[in-house]
Amino acid sequence: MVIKQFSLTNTPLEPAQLWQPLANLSAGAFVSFEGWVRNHNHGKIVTALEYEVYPALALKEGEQILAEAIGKFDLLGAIASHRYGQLTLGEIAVWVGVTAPHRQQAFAGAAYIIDEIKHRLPIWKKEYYLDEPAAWVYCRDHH
Amino acid sequence: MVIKQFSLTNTPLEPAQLWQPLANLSAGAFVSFEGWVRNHNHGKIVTALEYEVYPALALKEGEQILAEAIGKFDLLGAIASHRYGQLTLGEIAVWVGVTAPHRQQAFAGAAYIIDEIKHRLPIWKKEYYLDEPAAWVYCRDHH
Amino acid sequence: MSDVPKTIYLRYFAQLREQSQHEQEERVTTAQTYGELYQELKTQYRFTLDLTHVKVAANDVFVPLDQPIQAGDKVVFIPPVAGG
Amino acid sequence: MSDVPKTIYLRYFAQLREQSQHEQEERVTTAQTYGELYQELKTQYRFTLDLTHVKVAANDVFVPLDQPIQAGDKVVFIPPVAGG
Repeated sequence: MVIKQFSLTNTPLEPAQLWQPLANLSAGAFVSFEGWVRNHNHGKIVTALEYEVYPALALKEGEQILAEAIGKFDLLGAIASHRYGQLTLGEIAVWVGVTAPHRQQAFAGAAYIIDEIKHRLPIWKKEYYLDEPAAWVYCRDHH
Repeated sequence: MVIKQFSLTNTPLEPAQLWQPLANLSAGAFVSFEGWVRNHNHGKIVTALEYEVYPALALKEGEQILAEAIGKFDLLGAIASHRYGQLTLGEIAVWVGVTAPHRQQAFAGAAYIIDEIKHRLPIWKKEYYLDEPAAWVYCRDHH
Repeated sequence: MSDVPKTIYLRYFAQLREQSQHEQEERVTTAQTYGELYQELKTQYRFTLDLTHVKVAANDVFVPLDQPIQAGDKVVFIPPVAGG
Repeated sequence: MSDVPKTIYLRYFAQLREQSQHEQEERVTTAQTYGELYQELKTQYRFTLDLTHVKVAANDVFVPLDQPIQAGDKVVFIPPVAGG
């Protein structure tokens, strides 16, 4: 049975728990991605971060992204979870974990999921800076 | 300071511990790869696995692979650890974790490291099967 | 028919929430499409984002900006996203 | 000079260990290169792997198979590897 779980949470993401539904004796490869809150961005010193999410649409879009990745890369499982609310430096903003028979599929699937999350998930990031007003930042890859 | 740690171990790999030296407030992306012992391979039912390693050369080669990945992909850190000895189904045979400012570098770095480990590390895998004699298996990508 | 005012329900997120100073709003509009509705709101609330940088969801589904508004729609304009 | 027998130290891994039934061996050889040494061992122990599928390390460093053997070398022939 293929695992597909997308979630949103305002509490810290715990990789040691998140991966567990993916355990599967047919899987040879597990790849995880974590987005960490950095202390700088485009030359500015970041002190904190806030994510605001549109939950109903984000959950649908997240599930859809996982389903696409599973179909495209023959994954055995895909789980992703995104934080919202206030985050501090070093915290995990997003966690993605996938399993596949072989490593190439697992890497491609995890990369696809985080790329699509960054471009499609209705979630917004406000960065708080040391010396400047806070600002809503966009995905620079896209705009 | 860039983190670079390669190790060999005959006890279970613990991802929740292994990633910790990589914690870094400048890192925006963490990617990990785990190779899991599967219950089948090329149509045969696998019951157990044994890795035999040439430690002195494997440690050198492993460190060299991490150094190459750090240089090629501007990683902030790279850690890898390979099991040897007897493994049971579902156990982690190899763990790779890397950090980078951005996700593309982190994915490319982790994929490079596991590819090179599979092709260059002097370690050998004996698979035990349900209905056939055990056999030393090779990296099929390469031969 | 096309001039009949429709009641819709708006929710605002991120900079659109801050600039409108509303989290949600029940609104009567004569706008024909979501795009026209956005221009109406942009003028009223002085949104800094142009229509070309915005997407729209109606009833929790992405829809084209040139699609006609239906009475009772739950409408959310989506400023540029930044997951991850 | 070239015919002077040299003492070397071999370690065997994986199928070479099983086929030779040795983990290690001190050996006197007149082989000139590591490649020649492998052929000598292959004949004696009936190794199933051809030279083209083997690499060699001397003193814990990969070296070319056609490199001359030095007396006292610690030699390991490397059958096809399978990490991960």
